[in-house]
Amino acid sequence: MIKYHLRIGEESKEVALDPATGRAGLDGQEHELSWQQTGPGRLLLNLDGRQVRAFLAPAAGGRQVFIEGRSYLVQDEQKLPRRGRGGAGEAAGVVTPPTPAVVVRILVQEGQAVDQGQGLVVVSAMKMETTLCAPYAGIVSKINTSLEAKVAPGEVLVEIVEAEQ
Amino acid sequence: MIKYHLRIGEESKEVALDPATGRAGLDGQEHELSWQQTGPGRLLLNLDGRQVRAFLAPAAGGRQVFIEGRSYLVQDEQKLPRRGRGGAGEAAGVVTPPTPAVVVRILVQEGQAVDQGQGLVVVSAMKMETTLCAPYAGIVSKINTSLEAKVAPGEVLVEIVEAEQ
Amino acid sequence: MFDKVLIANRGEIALRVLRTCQEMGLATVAVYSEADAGAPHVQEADQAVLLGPAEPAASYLNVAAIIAAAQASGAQAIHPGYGFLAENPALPEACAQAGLVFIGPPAAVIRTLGSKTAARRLMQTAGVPVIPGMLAPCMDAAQLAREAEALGYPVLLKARGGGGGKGMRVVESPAELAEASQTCASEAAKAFGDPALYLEKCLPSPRHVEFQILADGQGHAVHLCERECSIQRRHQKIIEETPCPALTTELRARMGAAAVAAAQAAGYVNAGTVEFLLDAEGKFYFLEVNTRLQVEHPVTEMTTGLDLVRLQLMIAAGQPLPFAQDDISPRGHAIECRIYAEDPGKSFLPSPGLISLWQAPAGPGLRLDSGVREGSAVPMEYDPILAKLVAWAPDREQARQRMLRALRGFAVLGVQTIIPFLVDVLAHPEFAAGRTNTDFIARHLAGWQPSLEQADLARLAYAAAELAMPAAAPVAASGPAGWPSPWQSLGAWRM
Amino acid sequence: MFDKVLIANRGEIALRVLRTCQEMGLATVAVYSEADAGAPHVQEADQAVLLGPAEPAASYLNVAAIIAAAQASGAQAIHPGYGFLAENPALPEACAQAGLVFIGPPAAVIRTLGSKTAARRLMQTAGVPVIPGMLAPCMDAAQLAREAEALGYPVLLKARGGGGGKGMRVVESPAELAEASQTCASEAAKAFGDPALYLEKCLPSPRHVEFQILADGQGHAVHLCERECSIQRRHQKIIEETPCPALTTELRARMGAAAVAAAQAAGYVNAGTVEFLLDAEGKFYFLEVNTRLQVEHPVTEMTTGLDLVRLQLMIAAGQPLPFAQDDISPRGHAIECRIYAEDPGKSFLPSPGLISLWQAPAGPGLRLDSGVREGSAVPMEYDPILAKLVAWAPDREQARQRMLRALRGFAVLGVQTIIPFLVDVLAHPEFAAGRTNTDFIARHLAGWQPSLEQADLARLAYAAAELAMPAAAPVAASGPAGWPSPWQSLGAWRM
Repeated sequence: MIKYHLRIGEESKEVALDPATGRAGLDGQEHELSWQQTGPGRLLLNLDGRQVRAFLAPAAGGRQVFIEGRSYLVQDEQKLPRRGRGGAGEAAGVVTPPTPAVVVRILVQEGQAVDQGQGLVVVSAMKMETTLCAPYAGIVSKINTSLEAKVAPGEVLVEIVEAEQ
Repeated sequence: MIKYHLRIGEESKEVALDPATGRAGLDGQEHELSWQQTGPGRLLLNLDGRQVRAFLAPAAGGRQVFIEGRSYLVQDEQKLPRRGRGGAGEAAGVVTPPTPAVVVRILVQEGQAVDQGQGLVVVSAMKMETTLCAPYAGIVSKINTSLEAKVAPGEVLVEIVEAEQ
Repeated sequence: MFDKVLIANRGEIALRVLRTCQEMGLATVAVYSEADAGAPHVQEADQAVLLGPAEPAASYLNVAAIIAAAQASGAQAIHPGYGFLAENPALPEACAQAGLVFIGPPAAVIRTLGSKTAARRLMQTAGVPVIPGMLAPCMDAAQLAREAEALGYPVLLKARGGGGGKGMRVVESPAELAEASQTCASEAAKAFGDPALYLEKCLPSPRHVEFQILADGQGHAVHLCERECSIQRRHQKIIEETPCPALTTELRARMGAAAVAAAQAAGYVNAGTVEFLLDAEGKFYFLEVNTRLQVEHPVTEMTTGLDLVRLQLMIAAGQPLPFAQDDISPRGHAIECRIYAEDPGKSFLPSPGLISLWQAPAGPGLRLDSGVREGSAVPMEYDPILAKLVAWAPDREQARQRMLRALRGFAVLGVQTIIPFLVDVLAHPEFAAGRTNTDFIARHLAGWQPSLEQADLARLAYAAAELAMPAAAPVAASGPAGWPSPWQSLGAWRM
Repeated sequence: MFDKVLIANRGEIALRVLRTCQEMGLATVAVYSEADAGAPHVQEADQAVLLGPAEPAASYLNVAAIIAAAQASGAQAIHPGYGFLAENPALPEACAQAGLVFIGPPAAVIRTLGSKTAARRLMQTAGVPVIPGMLAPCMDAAQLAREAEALGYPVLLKARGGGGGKGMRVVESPAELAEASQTCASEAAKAFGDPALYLEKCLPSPRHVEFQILADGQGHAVHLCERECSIQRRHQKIIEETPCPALTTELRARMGAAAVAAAQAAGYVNAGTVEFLLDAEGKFYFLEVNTRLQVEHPVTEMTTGLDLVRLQLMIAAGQPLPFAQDDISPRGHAIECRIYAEDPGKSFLPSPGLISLWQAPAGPGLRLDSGVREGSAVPMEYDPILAKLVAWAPDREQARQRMLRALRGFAVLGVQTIIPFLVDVLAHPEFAAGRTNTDFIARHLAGWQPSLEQADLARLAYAAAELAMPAAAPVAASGPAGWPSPWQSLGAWRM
């Protein structure tokens, strides 16, 4: 039995799978699982006699899985670095663009006091503008970007020293 | 300049190609050729400014090439064994099925005299029956197959000693 | 209504039936032979049951195995597709015994119409004109020779159990009759389990024009107009279209009425096709009734806007036809090309193998019913049909241009296909003019060899490929690179 | 008629235009930016010309480069597609100067209707009802505030140069007006080169219903019935259908007549769309005219059987409309879903990247207009539309079921798409009932998060994949295995 602790969104579940017999355990239920690779990234599963077509691709810290019109990021808890759980760009308190983008406006200056939720930088991707906001109230300590700069998720564009509450 | 002698059907032509410049020569004409692989077996050619989509797969002694609704077996004369030219299963004077098939009737016996064009063996593939005929008049010296046998191109099913003319 | 359907077929038609079932919320059960493990029609179903070895008799023709698969999977209805058991009354009879719904006509109707000679007698009685010829089969060589003499050569040797062009030969002279009879009887025995033959007069250069019919269990029958299917090689259709360029509104109405009369004379229920030959003077003759969904049904769907499989399922569930004859109004023109794995430069020899490259065309007005994809195996045991490409447009010329564009971009490698041949048929001035007859290929494209139009480009492509993708690299002989072909993954199921 | 057409666009619409050109026997010239080298729309053309760097201003918005590409390649006509320069009079003006045919309306018509306020004045004069609001733009914050107060909140802030939902915001209260104006003006300046704004009354829960119009150079104009486009996120359509479930025959006729009147008032030539808002009482209001082919034109093509691009080309070549209003008779129902590379669980954030897996659905009644394939790059510089999936069926419910089946089998990996969201819209009882309004998403699917319906299956699939395809093997992060991704082959052209 190989055991995986697999996270989707906020929920982790243990999946146990015996590679020799295809016996699988999930949520206290036993299943018969078999599979066949039908192409690159394509698996045909047979779960207790029912066929399921699954499509998989590598993704941040795990695999993106598409099944019957639903798409999930599935991550193995054992393989995740502690900070990275939940995927790139979602670490709380970091001002970083959600997708590759271009900076079109900078709304604050270094040393400026900002409220929680206040707009800091406006970025544009695929013609849509998005305002990156302050995750908490504080003082802008550093601006790491400039107008027209191409930026990517993970890059911290504005650093804020949190105000004491 | 790399030179190829490329056969399609009965006709061989020399193609010269300079990998560094893309300059190509064919039939005494000079061309500008560039190319880009756009997928497995897929090439986008640019010949003197005109784009051409070519699709290629390995095939008997060369490559199968599909361009604009036409499909050819292209063979490099230098790479062809002397006997094999023209593709497998076409060597004159050999009684061999044209495709994988099953033997459904054997029409002759060892030692029997046969005329040129006389039916020897009937094979069936994809529900269609095909009669393999004697390539020349002679005496059946050996029958190498049996009813219901699965046979493939290249297998000599009936051997004939040619009659003296 | 039943809620789970077993599809007793393979390839493109199994997938086509499956899609309508899914849209109707019906669960689907695929069946497959060992040669088809991992085939697309198996993958797309909710459940899949192995029938047996590759040989059709052990798998797709195995009635007992199919009934057992339905029972094991809980399917309440069976769709036979076309070919295999579609016109074999043994399947509906076994269904009835097992309490399963057969999606097709009653066994007795299949049996009567399946005997082509019985059907000819029935139609003659019903006042539908039949082709001059025998009304009963004959296994006696001497009698066949006398009948042929009486009809006058050339005659057409046909199998009583025939259909789909199998077990059929044109016999030009008395000398050929004996050998042709033997070959036909052998093919017929194999294809239909019935070696009996009969003769018809061979009409000079007719058109093959068939009418789609639908009949419900309440006695209503309609026709959905015609399909022109004259472009044939080996007496099998390769291009079909609707409407037929030769029909006037008046002739269409008369032939349609004859088709409905034929259906009603036979007590027909479900979808079927009444085939006619049409001569140059506009006289038409009953040929046979196909008691199943036709390969070429998509052209009718494209012009009428109806889903014939949905209607088959509704009729099988006992529902009445939701429309009357006057509600049928076809629009535009549709052409279908069958994409066969055959070598058109070698007398259409079948070309089984592995599809190493499959680049299908796309765009407005195109429909592709395909049973394969890149990496699929094409087994030698079954019909060489890979897919059907259908082009619809407001008029015939636009549909023809659309089909030509699509075919020229339809790259299939690893097996030979008839695509280069189809291009030449579509581009032929006689086809463009709508002058299509059953001897079209013999008359205009006999001894066809591939055009060398693109040969120099192919040589340049070869040279470029030697540099861009050396033989050792991406494209390997065994299939697309980087992932296992179906051959390699057979048996890869984990238990 | 011209015989070579340059298509000044990219992605699915460039391919769609190209296919009609090919079917009409016209040679095609693609243009592309550095980000699109090797993209499908480039591959399929007879010639291809590099315009410049990825930034739209340097490539697809670069009028001088496009005119130069036409001249260098010998194209005599330019089709603008939608977006980019499609509604910029600078392109037809430059075409006229260069002696090229612009496939679209005259520059003066684009200019008048492109000013949304000028269009509102024109329609009011022509007797077409317009939405209450301003008839001239305004850049003064205080005046905007007064106008908003007079109309009554909520109001809709719109760009004079607007269209496609860009530079548009609902303003609920006076406090939001200043910031919203600034953002809108910035977006408008970027998208249309014109920051001017105006205000309209925000109608409560209207439907967006638009009419396709066609007008030839001889003064004939017809409409091809409506498209219902109420399902929108960020004021941009994601699902469109025809017919609109809310229209009676009588209302359709009145709205169609108003659309034709609007076209004629503007001196319209070629294909265009007159957009209306329709309220719950069946009152309709002019919204704007889109002076181009719409993204959603395929639903009209599916029901009317017409090829709008072919008609655009014919009209541009000076030919008269080949039919009259009475000849138009739509059949059945068509639904389009736009397949955007966006993350619907994160406020529809764009999701550029590399498409590592692309498994498109197929089957009867489906049409897929796609600009990508497996291995394609989705650049961050352009609209995130990947493809448009259209389902046609005899009635709305069958089309809805067909679309649902298709979406559930439409696997796209490597980027996020809105497919899971589209499934939930299509499956929603209010959508099934035809109750679609522009606030549908806000009302029924606000704060949407992915359903966990298949989460356990996804975990089991992950576990199986760890054994069947370990991370190091076939599927690598950089794209499908075994052959270079477009990223890798950029610059791979040999000279």
